[in-house]
Amino acid sequence: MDLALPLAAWLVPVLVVGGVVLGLVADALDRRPSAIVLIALGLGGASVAGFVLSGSTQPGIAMGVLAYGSGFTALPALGYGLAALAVIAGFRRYATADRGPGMAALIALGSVFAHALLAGLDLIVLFVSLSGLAVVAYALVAGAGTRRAEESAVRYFVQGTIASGLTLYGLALVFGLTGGDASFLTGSSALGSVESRPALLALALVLSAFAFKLGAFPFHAWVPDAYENADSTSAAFLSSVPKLAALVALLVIVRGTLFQADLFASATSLLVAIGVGSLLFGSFGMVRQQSVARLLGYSGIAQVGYGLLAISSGDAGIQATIVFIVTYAVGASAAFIALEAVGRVRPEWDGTRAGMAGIARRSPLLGVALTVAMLSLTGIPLFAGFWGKLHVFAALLSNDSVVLAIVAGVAAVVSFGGYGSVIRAAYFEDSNVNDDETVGEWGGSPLVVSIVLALAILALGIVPLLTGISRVYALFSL
Amino acid sequence: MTLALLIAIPLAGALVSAVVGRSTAVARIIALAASLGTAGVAAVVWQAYASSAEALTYEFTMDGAGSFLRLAADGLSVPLVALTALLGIIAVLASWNVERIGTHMSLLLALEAAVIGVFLAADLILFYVAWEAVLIPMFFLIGGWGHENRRYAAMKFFIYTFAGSALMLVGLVLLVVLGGTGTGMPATPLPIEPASQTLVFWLLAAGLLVKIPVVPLHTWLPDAHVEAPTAGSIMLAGVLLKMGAYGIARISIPYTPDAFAAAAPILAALGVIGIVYGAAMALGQCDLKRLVAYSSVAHMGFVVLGLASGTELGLQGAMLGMVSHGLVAGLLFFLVGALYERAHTRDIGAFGGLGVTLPRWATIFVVASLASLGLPGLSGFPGEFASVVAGFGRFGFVIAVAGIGIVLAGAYTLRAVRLVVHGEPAATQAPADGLQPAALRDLDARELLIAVPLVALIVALGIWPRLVTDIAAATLGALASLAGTVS
Amino acid sequence: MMPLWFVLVAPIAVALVIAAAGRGPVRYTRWLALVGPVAAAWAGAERLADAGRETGVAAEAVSWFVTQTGSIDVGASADPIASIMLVVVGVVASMVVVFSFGYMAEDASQPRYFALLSAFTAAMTGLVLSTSLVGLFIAWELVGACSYLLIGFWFTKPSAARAAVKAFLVTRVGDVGLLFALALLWRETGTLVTADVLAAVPTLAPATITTAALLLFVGAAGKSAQFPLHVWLPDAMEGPTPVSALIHAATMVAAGVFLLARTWPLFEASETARLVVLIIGTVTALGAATIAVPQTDIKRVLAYSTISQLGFMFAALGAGAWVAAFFHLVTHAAFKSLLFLASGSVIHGSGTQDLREMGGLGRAMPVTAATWAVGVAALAGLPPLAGFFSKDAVLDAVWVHAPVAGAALFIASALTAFYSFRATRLAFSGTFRGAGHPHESPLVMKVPLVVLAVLAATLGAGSWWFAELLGGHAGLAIPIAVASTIIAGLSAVAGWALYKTGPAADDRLAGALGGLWRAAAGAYGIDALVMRGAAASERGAATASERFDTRLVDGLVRGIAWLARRVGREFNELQSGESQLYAALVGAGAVLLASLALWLGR
Amino acid sequence: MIVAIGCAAAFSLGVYAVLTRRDVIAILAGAELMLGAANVQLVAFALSRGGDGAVVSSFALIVLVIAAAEAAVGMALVVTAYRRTRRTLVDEFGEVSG
Repeated sequence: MDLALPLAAWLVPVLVVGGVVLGLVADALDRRPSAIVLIALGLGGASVAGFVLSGSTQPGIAMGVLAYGSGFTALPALGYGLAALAVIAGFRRYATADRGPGMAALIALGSVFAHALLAGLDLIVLFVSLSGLAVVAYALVAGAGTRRAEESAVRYFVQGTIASGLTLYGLALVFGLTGGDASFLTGSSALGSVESRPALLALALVLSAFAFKLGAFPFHAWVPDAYENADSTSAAFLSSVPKLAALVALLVIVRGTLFQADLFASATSLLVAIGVGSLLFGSFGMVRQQSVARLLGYSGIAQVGYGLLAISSGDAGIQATIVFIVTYAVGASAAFIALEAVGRVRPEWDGTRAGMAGIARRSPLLGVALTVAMLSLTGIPLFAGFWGKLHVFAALLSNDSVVLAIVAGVAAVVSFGGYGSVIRAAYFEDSNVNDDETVGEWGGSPLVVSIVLALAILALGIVPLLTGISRVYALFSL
Repeated sequence: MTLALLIAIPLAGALVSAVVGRSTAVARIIALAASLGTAGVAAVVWQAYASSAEALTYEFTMDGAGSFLRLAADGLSVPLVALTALLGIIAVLASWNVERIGTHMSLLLALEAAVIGVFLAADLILFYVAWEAVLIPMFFLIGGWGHENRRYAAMKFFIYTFAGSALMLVGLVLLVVLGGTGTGMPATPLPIEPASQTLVFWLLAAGLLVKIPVVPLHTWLPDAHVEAPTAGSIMLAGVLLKMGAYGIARISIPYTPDAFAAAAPILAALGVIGIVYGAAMALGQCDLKRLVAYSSVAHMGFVVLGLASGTELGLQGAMLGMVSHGLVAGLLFFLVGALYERAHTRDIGAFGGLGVTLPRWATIFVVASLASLGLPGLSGFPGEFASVVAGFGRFGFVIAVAGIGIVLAGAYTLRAVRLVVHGEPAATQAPADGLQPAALRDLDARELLIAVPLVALIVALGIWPRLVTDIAAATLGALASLAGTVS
Repeated sequence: MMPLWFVLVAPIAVALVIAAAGRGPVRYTRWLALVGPVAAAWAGAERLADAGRETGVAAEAVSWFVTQTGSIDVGASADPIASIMLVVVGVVASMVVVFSFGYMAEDASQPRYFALLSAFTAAMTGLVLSTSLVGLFIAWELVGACSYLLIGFWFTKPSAARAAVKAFLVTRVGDVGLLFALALLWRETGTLVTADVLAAVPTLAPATITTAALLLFVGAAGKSAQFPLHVWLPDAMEGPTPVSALIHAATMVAAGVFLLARTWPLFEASETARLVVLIIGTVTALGAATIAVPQTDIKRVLAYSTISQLGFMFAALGAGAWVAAFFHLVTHAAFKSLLFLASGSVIHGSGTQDLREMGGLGRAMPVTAATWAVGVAALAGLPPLAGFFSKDAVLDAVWVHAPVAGAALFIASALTAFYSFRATRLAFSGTFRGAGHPHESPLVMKVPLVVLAVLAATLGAGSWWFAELLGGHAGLAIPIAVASTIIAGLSAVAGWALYKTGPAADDRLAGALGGLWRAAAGAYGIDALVMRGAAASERGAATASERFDTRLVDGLVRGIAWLARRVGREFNELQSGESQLYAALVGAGAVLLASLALWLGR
Repeated sequence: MIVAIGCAAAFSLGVYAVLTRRDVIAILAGAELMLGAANVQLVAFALSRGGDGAVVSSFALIVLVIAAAEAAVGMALVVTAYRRTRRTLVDEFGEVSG
C-alpha cells in the first residue's frame, strides 16, 4: 500500500473536505457568508483540479478500491462543478438562513459521496456511498424548512429505509456469492460460476437499489415530492450529481465489472423494463403539471429512462450513457437554478407555470436561460441535450431495437408538452402581475449561474457540430 | 468557403440585431444588410455552380477531428437557397414597422440561416440539426408576434413537426448505422440494403411528409399561418414547406430507392388528395390567410405528385413547383399582411371593391391569384404542367382526379378575387369594425419595392422555366435514374 | 414578309405601353391597339397570297423543358389554316378596336380595356400559330384569362364579376380535358410537337386515339360553348359589347373548331369520336336555336345563335367535312361579329338591350339597320350571302353522312331564320317603345359595320378558292341549296310577319306553345341547375372544411393530446401522498424485479 | 441454512412493521430491524462461503455504523416534523400529492 499515490487519487476529495471543514469553522465563528464562500471555493477548486488531473494522469486504482484518471476523475469533477454552482446560486439563501452553511456543507459532502459511488470498485465503498447520499438527500429535502418539505423528507425517509434494507440484502448476497471478496474486479469471475438462482436475486436487488437512487419507474415515488418541496438549489444538486454518479456506477457494475457473465444476460431486459417504465411515466406525468419544480421532477424520471435504455444497449451504450448523463446533469441543474432565479425576480412566485407568466419580458436573460435549459432537456439540436438523445438513439439502433428508439422518440415529443408549456408561460402569456412595482430585483447570483450554465449548454450543443463528438466527450470516457 | 458564408452572414446578422435591436433604425439596417449580403453570396454560388456544373463542397475541419459541418450545393439546393435568400430580403422589408423589431429581425435571420443550413447540409446529422433549428425561431415568431390564439398555434406547430422529426431522427440514425459510411452524404450516395429500406423510408417520411404538408398531417399549417406575422408567413410558406420535398429528393430517393419506387403510388395518391382536398378546403375559407394556407397544401400536392412520378420531367416539375410556390405564396402573404396592417381584419367578407379603392394592391393581387391558379405565362403553370404530365405518364388515369383540384383551384382563387377586388367599394357595404375605405391607403414605395420584383420573377419563370430547370437538370437527371424510371 | 415573332410580340408590347401610359394620353395610345390585329391580318394575307408556292416557312422552335429522354418544344409557324385564322382574327379585331373608340369613348378605364384587347389578340395569334400542343395549350388558357378579365371589365357590377368567374371556370373544365389529352399523347408518343404527334397517330392503339380525341373535344366544347359546357356564353354578355363581338362571336369560341381542324388526323382515325362530335354538335345546334327564339335581350339572342351556329360547325366536323366547318367558321366570324357590333350600336343609341323596349330604330339608325339586315340575312342563310354558301356545305355534308342529324339541322336553320327576323322586326320596325330618343352612332362606329357587311355579303364567293386551297370538294349541292333556301325564306317571312304587332306576338306564341315556350326561355333550366350546383359546392366546401378538417383531423390531434393528458392524470393519481403506499411501491417494485430476473434467467 | 431463513424472516418482519405501523417511531424501529437482519445474513452467508474473516467483519462493522447514522437522521427528521405538527402518525402528513 504505497502512500505515494498520484495526485489525482486523493487531492480532489481532500480539497472539498478541507473547504467544508473551514466553512463549518467559519460558521461556528458566526461568519456565515465567508463559510459559504469557503465551501464554494473548496468545491470549485476540486472541480478545476479534477478536470486538470483527469487529462494528465495515467488511469489506475488507488488502494484497490478507488479508480482514478480520465473519466473516473473528470466525471466527479463535473459533479463538484455543478455542486459549486448550486452553492453559489444559493448564496443569498444559505448566507441568511441560520442552517445555511450546514446545507452548503451537505451539498459538498454529498458530492464527495457521489465521487466515491462513481469511482468506487468495492462493495463496501458502494454501500457507504449509497447510504451517505441517501442521508444527505433526506437532510437537504428537510432543510427547506417548510412544512411540506419536512413531510416530503419523512416520506422520502420511509421509502429510503426499505430501499437501503433491500440494498444491503442484495450486497450481502453478492458478498456471499463472491466468497467474501468485496472487490468488483476479482469478484466478477467468482460470480460467473455460481448457481444462477441466488445470483439473479442478487442482481435484481442491486438493480432496485440503483433504481431507487435514480428515481426510476417502480421506485420513483419520492422524486416529484422531493424536487417540488426542496429549495431550488438543493433540488438542482439532487437532480444532477447523485443521478450522474448512480448511473455511471450502475454502468460500471453491469457492463464493466460485477455482472459480466452471460448468466446475467437478463440484466439488459430488466434495465429496458425499468427504463421504458420511467420514460413513459415521466413524460406523460409531466404534461399536466402546474408546478414547474414538480414538472421537472417528472422530467427527471423520464430522463433516467433514457439513461437506463442507454446502459441496456450493450457496448455501444457505454459512450451513449456517458454523453447522455453529462448533458442531462448540466441541463437539469440549469433548469432548477433558473427556477431559483425566477424566485428572485418575482418573489411572490407561487411555483406554478401561470405564476411565472411573461417573466421573459421582465428579465430577457432569464427567459433565454430557461428556454435553453428546457430545449436541452427536450433534446432539440443546437443544445447539449440533443447529443445525449442522439447517442441513445444510435446505441439502441446499433443493436437494432428500433421499437425502443421509436418509443424514446415519442416520449421526447410528449415531454415537449411539459417543457414547451414552461417556455410558453415565460414568453407568450401576458403577466397579470405588473412586475415593475414588485420588490424582485434583476436576479442576483442564481441568474448569473443559470446564464453560465446556459452558455455551457449552448457550447456543448454547438461545438460537437464543428469538431465531432469524440473530441469533446473523450474527456469523460472511462 | 462561400457556402459557409451563406450561413454565417444571417447568423451574424441575427446575433447583432438581437443584441443591438433596441433602436428600430439600427435593427432595420442590420437586418437588411445581412439579408442583402446573403442574397449576394447566393448569387455568386448560383453563378459558380452554373459555370462549373459540379457540386461545390465545403467541410469545416479543425485539426483533424471529424466534423459534422459538411456543406454541398448542387442542382437541387442552389435554386432553393437562392429562393430562401430572396424571400429573406422580402421578409425583412415586410416587417419594417413591427414592434420589438430587434428580436423579430434576429429570429427572422436565424430562421433564414437554419433553412439555408438544411438546403446545404451534406451531412445527415447537420441536416437534422438544421431541420430542428428551423423550429425554434419559427416557434417564437408565431408565439411572440401572433394574434389571438398564437400560443395554441405555436405549440401545435412545434409539437406536430417535432413529432414527425423525432421519427425522422430514428430513421436518419438507422440510415447512418446501416450505411456504415459515417454521417457524411457523398455526392452519389449508395443505397442501403433493400430489406430495411422500407422501414427507413417510412420513418423518414414521417418527418418529411408532416413538413410538406401532406393531407392527413396538415392541420398545423392553417393555424400556424393565421397566427404568424407577415414575415413569418412569407418564410413559412415560401421555404419551410420546401424542406419536406427537398428531404425526399435529397435523402429518400438516393438512400432508399427501391422503397421509394414501391411507395411512389402512395405518394402520388397523397399528392393528388392534397391537390383536391386543399383546393376544396380553400374554397370554404373566409379568412384570407387560411385560404392561402390551404392553397399551399394544394400547390405542394403538385410537388409531391411530381416527385412521386420519379421521372426527370416530374422532378423538374416538382422543383419548379417549389420555387414558384415560394414566390407566389410569398407575394400573396405579403399582400394579405399589408391589407391586415391597414384594415386589421383578414375576413374576406369585410372587403369588396378594392379594385377601386386600392388599384395598385388589386392589380398585383389579381396577378398573384392568376399565378396561384396556374395560368400559363406565370410561374405556377410550368411546375403543375410537368408534374401532371409526368404523374400521368407514370400512374395513368387515376391522376385525372387532380383535374378536379385544378378546376377548384380556379374556383377558390377567383372567388377570393371576386369578393375582395370586385364588387362595389366597401363604402356601400357595412364597414367591418369601422373600416372606412378612405382609411385604406394604396401600396407605398417600400411595398412596391417588394411586390414588383416578385411579379417580374413570377412572369419570367412562367415564360422561361429553364431559368431554374437548367441549373437543376444534372442533379435531377441523376436522381431520376436512381428512382428507377427515367422517362 | 412579316416575321411571325413580331405578330406575337408586338401586341404584348403595345398592351404594356397602353397600360403604362394610363388615362392621360389614352386618346392617342388606344390607336396603338390596332398594331396587333393589322400585323396579324397582314402576315396571314401575305402567307395566303404565296400559299401557292409551298414556302414551308421553317418553324422557329425552342425547347421549353429539356430532359435526357426528350424535350417539350414550343414554336410557331403558319400553315394555310393558321393563315386564314390570322386574317379572320386580324380583320375582326381591327374592326372591334375601331368600333370601341366610339363605344368606350367615355369609359373611365379605357387603358385597361385597350391593353386587354391587344393582349387578347396576342394570345389568339399565339394559339393559331403554335406548332406544338403545349404552345397551343398555353395560348388556349391565356385566351381564357383575357376573356375572364374582359367579361369582368366593369367589375364593380357584381353580376359581371360572377359571370367572369363562371366563364373562366366552365372553360377551365374544358382546359383540364385538354391538359389530360396532352398528357396522354405525351405518354403514348413521347412528343408534343403537333406534326410529330399527328404523324405517330397510325401507330397508336384505337382506344388511345379515341380517348385522346374525346379529351381534345372536351377542351374544344369548353371553349366553344357546346352542350353541356355552353352555360357560360349567355352570361358572358355582361362584358362590353365589342368584347362580345370579338371574343364570343368570332375568335375565342372558334378556337374549339380550329383545334379539331388542327388535329384532324386524330379525329379522322376514330369513328366513335366523330360520332360523339356529331351528336353533341347537332343537339347543341337545335337546342340553342330553340332557346334563342323566346329571348327578349338582343345580346342573348345573338349569344344563343352563336352557340347554335357552332353546333352546326361541330356537326359538320362530326360528319367528316372539316373544310366545310372551317369555311362556315370564317363566314360566321364575319356576319356574327357584324351582328354583335350592330347590336352594340343599337344599345349605344337606344340605351336599352331589351327588344320589347326597342322598335322603330330603322328610321333612327339607318346605317346600323342596313348593316344589321345584311348580317341577319347572312345568318339565316339566304342566297347570295356568305352564310348561304357555308351553311349549304355543312348541311350537304351532314345530310349525306347522317340524314337524321341533317333533318335536325334543317329545323335548326329554320328556327335561326325565324328568331333572327323576329329580332329584326322587334328592334327596327314599328314605333320606339323605350324612353328617350335613339340616335345614330358616330362615324367611327359605322365604318366597321359597313366593312363587315361587305365581307358578310361577298365571302360566299370565296368557297371555290377555299375548297381548292384546303382540299375540300368545290361547288354547290343544288338540291340541298334549294331546300335550305325555301325553308329559310319561309321561316324568315313567318318571323317577320308574326311580329307585325310587336312584342304582343310573344304572348300569343307563349299561349300557343305553352310550357315549351317558358322552358326554352329559361334555357331548359340547365343553367339554373349548374349555378345551384356551384353554389351548393361552395357552401358544401365551407361546411366540409369546418366539419371535416377542424373536427375530424384536428379532433384526432386534440384527441391524442387529451389522451396524453389523461394518461398523465392517471400517473399523477399514483402520487397519492400516503407514505406507506410509496414504501409499498418500493417493496413491490423490488419483488417484481426479482421475479422478472428469476423468470428470465431460468 | 437456518440462519438464512431466520434472517429472511426477521427482514420481512421489519418490512411489515414499516408498511403497517402508523407511528413513525415504530417505522424507525422496523427499519433498524431490517438493517440488522440483512447484516447478520451478510456475515453468515459470507463466512459460510469461505470469506476471509477480517474483510467480512470490517464490512459488518461499517454496516452497523451506517445503520446508526441513518437512524439518527431519521429521528432528526421525525423530531422536526413532530415539533411543527405535534403529530407522529405518518398518514396525517397527506398534504403533498399530485
